[in-house]
Amino acid sequence: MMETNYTFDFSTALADRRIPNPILTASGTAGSGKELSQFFPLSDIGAVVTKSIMLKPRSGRATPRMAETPSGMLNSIGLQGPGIDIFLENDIPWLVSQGARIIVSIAGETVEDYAVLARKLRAVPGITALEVNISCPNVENRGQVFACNPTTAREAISAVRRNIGGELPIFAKLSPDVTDIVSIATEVVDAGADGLALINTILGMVIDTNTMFPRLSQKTGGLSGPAIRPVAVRAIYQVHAALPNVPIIGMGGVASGRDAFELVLAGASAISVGTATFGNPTAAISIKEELENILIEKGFATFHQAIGFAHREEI
Amino acid sequence: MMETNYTFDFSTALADRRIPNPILTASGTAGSGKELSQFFPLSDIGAVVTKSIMLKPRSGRATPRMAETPSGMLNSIGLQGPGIDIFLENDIPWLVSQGARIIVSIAGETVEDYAVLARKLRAVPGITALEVNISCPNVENRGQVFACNPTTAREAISAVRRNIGGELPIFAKLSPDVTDIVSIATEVVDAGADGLALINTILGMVIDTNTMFPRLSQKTGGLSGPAIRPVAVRAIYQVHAALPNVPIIGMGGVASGRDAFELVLAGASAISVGTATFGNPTAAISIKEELENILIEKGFATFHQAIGFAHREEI
Amino acid sequence: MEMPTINSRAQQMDAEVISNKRLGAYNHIVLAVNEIATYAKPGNFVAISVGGAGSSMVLRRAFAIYRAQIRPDGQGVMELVVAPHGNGSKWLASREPGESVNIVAPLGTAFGIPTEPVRALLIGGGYGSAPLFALAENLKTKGCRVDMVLGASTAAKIYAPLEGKRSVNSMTLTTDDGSAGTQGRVSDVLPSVIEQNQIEIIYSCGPMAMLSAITDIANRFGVMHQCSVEESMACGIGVCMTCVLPVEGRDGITRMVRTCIEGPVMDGSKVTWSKSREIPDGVWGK
Amino acid sequence: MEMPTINSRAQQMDAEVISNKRLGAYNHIVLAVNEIATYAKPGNFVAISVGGAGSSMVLRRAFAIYRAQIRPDGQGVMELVVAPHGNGSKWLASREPGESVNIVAPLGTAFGIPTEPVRALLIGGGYGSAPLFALAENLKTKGCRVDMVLGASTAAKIYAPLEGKRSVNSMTLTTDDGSAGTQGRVSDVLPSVIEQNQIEIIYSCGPMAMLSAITDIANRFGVMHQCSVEESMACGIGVCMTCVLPVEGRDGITRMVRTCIEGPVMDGSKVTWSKSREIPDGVWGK
Ligand SMILES: Cc1cc2nc3c(=O)[nH]c(=O)nc-3n(C[C@H](O)[C@H](O)[C@H](O)COP(=O)(O)OP(=O)(O)OC[C@H]3O[C@@H](n4cnc5c(N)ncnc54)[C@H](O)[C@@H]3O)c2cc1C
Ligand SMILES: Cc1cc2nc3c(=O)[nH]c(=O)nc-3n(C[C@H](O)[C@H](O)[C@H](O)COP(=O)(O)OP(=O)(O)OC[C@H]3O[C@@H](n4cnc5c(N)ncnc54)[C@H](O)[C@@H]3O)c2cc1C
Ligand SMILES: Cc1cc2nc3c(=O)[nH]c(=O)nc-3n(C[C@H](O)[C@H](O)[C@H](O)COP(=O)(O)O)c2cc1C
Ligand SMILES: Cc1cc2nc3c(=O)[nH]c(=O)nc-3n(C[C@H](O)[C@H](O)[C@H](O)COP(=O)(O)O)c2cc1C
Ligand code: FES
Ligand code: FES
Repeated sequence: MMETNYTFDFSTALADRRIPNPILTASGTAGSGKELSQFFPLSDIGAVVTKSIMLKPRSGRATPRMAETPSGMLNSIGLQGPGIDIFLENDIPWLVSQGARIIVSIAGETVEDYAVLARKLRAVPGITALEVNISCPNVENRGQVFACNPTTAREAISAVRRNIGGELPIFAKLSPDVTDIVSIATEVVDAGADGLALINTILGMVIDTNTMFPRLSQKTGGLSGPAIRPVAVRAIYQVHAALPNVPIIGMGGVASGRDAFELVLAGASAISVGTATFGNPTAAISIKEELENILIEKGFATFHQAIGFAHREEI
Repeated sequence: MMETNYTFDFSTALADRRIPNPILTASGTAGSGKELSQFFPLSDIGAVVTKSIMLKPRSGRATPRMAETPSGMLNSIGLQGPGIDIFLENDIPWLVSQGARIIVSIAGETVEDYAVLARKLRAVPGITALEVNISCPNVENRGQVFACNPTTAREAISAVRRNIGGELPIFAKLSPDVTDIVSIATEVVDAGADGLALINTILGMVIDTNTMFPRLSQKTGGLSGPAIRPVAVRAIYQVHAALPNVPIIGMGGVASGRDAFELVLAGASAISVGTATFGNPTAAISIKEELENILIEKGFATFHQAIGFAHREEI
Repeated sequence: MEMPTINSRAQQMDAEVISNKRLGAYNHIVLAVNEIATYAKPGNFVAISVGGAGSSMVLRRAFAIYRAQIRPDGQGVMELVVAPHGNGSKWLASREPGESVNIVAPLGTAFGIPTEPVRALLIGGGYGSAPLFALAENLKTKGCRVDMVLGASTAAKIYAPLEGKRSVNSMTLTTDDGSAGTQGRVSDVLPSVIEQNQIEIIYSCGPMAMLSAITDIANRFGVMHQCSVEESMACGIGVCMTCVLPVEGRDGITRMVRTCIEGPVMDGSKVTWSKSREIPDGVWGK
Repeated sequence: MEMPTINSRAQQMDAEVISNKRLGAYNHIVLAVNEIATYAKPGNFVAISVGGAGSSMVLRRAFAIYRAQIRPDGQGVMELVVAPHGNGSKWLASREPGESVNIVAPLGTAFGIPTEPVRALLIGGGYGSAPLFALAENLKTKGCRVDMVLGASTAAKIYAPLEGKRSVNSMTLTTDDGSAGTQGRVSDVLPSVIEQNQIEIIYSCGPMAMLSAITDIANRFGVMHQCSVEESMACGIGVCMTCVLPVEGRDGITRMVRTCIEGPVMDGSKVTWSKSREIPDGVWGK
């Protein structure tokens, strides 16, 4: 490692908000924050991204909800959660009390859901940004996922934009299960998203060869973990190439500082850590430390310089 | 394992053709066949699927052409090959001389390419079926992949159907990189495909954290190997549910008899082995043997009974 | 939801394998640990990384803590009973002494110990007996009478070490194939054992179907039933929501509750032992 | 394309590690093999599965065969020199004697041995020296004069065992940092070594940039040059097309040729040592 006598600037910007470092939890993989706080202070990472919260309490799906796969896993939680009201009453104040920066992830079943969620959140203090999970089935459109169709993706994001006011930056979280992710990204940015979160899980299935039925109760589930990292890198690279000024929260299979660095080089302004936390409760902290060391070793003076660095001209 | 005193019927049907067992090579992963024949007699497996052959000789892409990924790999070969004429002169007669059953994979850059390839193949003796790889960039349509668009997918398959005559069964090989694979499958079957081959590789990227550039010369490449098996199982399951009478050649991350069985339960009538061969030259043979043992152990009397077995009603 | 203080003693550490011995169908593994040995209570579990560097297995495996203590020489030890089942547990069962494994422990809830001496019945299925021996010792210390019923498919799958047998007043075995004890299931012998010994509380650990059957019998006899459940767990620390069961709360509402953090030890009578693969009607948020 | 008879002796087998010793920056590993030891020729390589069961690494790793022979006791042995580099080679370098690894060998082309005694220069970069010592012995048997130049970034990365030094007439070392031999690169000392020893043929093995530089010098002096190249290989047996280089065939046409099966040993003058990341103009099928 090189000796450095300057102070490395590890902070990053999520639209107009600055956070001290770029490592976040991935939505749905950090519980309410309390569980993880047994292992490290939540204020040590850039921000906690909450699990996607919906309007009403949700039981989620029946078990089995998960299956391990080669270098990954499937999950089918079905957005279990207490609903926005209890969430605002309990979870947010507790996270604020911990000094954590908070990115609230929201999910809806209808465009109106997104609008109402945004209104409920607009005046809440202590929130850094919204992540809008549009990888959910749209009950008004044959259950097709909002993020899989440019029109419904746009509608969900516009609803949030209109109702949140000019205050909170909003990040649209996209599904990789589309023919052309750049066109969806362009559409939601045009609809008012300040940034993007890439990628959500990939639709997959495991069949239990003992029972000879699909393993998960809902048959399909979302594939996450290192197995999908090449897809995440590709999606981030493509979208950053098309929309170089739009900040991206990158995620998908990041389990080490090296992996985080790969997504940053592709164009991510921040990195969410999901599945890796299941294998290692302090994954986010070690990833943060390893990433900082790599960046310093490579001679970057600021984290910002590394964002999208793989897009430079080859000489 | 149960004692069996009946003869297990391991044969399978690819449309109107019957092959003695359901294990095939995956296109592009068995060289010309000669290389693999150093390790086992090619006639021992159901059929050899040739690498996708094009009209003209192709140099393929520059190196690096591959990167290992967690439980998988990326490749970007770019369909290197000698072109259909040399292929028909050299490769086919040699495969025939080995007693191998042959499925010829073809790929084109234009709809007309597919038509010409089909005409060149229609009278060639010794071929069991065609696999039509439509996961290639369409030079007439901004390089968009044929299989990513229902219209271009249909055009390519119709061109083959019209020009091949009624003789050879044709299997359309689809890309998983689409929003709705069932609609593409339905389209190509409607256009005359007798069966489907699922799945081709998933678009991915690896960035070399030393050079800080994409590892592959063409930046993106196709992800294969066990990492993508859950995606293959899901695609096969979805398509088999929608089109239960259309035979599917299943592939994607099959490395053991258990894995092959998983794809069969999802709905595959035959299984292609690709990346696993790179790690183990005799993978196809051990997969074949393991699959047969599993099927007998589970009490199936014929391979046919197991196809799509995971779709039965739960009781 | 309350603030989970439950895993506040949990630590992540590399633990050296001190010994690993085959016992019937299981491996008895002893790990060298630090002071967490004093925090672990019967019922807690440990989550272990499997496969080593470069493994394709990304999730930890959960194992009940069979026993944990500080040895006279000051060394903390944690003992497990591992059934080599799939790739992860097979990997663990093949670790040689001197190798290390990464653990997170102690996790989850523990069996509740009554303040008064009571007549307790401990029921284990297969390796489910593992946490019951340390529990038996604790109960003995409190002056309880402890009876035990262990069941498995076959004799080799009954885990009942000699010293364990010493700490119980009676031990009844059942096997499906009759190779040890009574032929049949644990639930077959249960009514008579409960009646004979005037059981006041049941502690159980084993397959879910067994726990469900025990709950029915316990309810019938009006006996309390603490059971340690075993749902597939991705994280083991309460952050992923994969390990849930429908459980009735103090407010009478049934919720999908995480068995890793509000379990594995739960009040059997509060669990809706419904068919898997569906959310029972009436669950909060259905 | 000719029928590749090249791998006809190749076998896949589990090979026990007989010994594994650290030597400078490398590990010298001896594997117990069967009769393939008699088929392996200098230049051939072995493809090894890494990571064990449940590994996330799906591809084999290629290593030059340093030496292969049947010992007096009848045991076939194959020796490798392994640089612990990434996860796969580190895994291999940490195998203990008694463990087994799965190998496919011998693979690829071998160095061509002249029928007449000639003056040969053997050039190795880093672990690229590995296959050259067995080659030197073969050449000696044919009555050749054998000079050797080995280069590396630093002394610890020069692999030159004592018994190897005995089989050459002269040995010149270069290191980038001057910690052994001449400071500089192999190509710096080459012209004088070629002239002094009136070299007629060069054999080389090492990084691609070194091979490219040697080719230029060999061409300048009109000396034959057989080099062993090192492209990333997914399969090692000619089925995947990942390992190609632009190479001119006997018909004068340059094609993208698989270095695993039509190499790794190739005629240096026929390789287009172009910039990577592009297909040179004029390549067949461009
Ligand atoms: C609280 C708890 C305590 C346990 N205590 C013990 C014990 O003391 N001794 C023992 O041998 N086993 C115990 N188990 C079961 C043990 O966790 C599984 O046998 C093990 O996870 C199987 O992993 P595998 O890689 O061998 O199997 P695989 O089938 O390859 O595992 C694939 C995935 O499924 C999960 N899984 C598979 N089987 C089970 C199962 N029975 N329960 C939960 N998850 C499963 C794995 O964790 C993994 O994520 C316990 C499980 C839980 C939840
Ligand atoms: C014909 C041939 C002979 C070789 N002989 C030797 C030898 O004698 N001693 C030795 O130490 N090494 C040798 N190598 C290089 C050796 O194969 C690589 O160092 C090794 O594959 C790196 O694997 P890894 O998992 O440690 O690294 P990683 O970087 O994790 O590997 C990732 C992927 O890239 C490939 N790769 C990485 N580096 C190389 C490389 N330098 N060459 C080819 N593929 C690479 C790997 O095979 C793997 O598929 C040889 C390579 C070839 C092609
Ligand atoms: C158990 C689990 C639950 C998840 N829940 C959510 C969620 O509520 N909202 C959301 O936007 N993404 C959710 N995700 C997706 C992750 O946030 C992330 O996009 C994905 O897992 C890829 O990152 P990883 O490979 O680091 O896990 C969930 C993922 C997992 C594994
Ligand atoms: C090196 C390589 C080359 C391939 N070439 C082709 C090809 O020419 N035509 C084709 O249809 N598919 C090609 N494929 C895709 C495979 O046929 C298969 O669909 C895919 O790899 C998934 O299967 P696997 O995981 O078993 O490898 C190629 C895959 C690899 C890894
Ligand atoms: S296993 Fe993750 S919440 Fe219980
Ligand atoms: S490495 Fe596969 S063809 Fe050479």
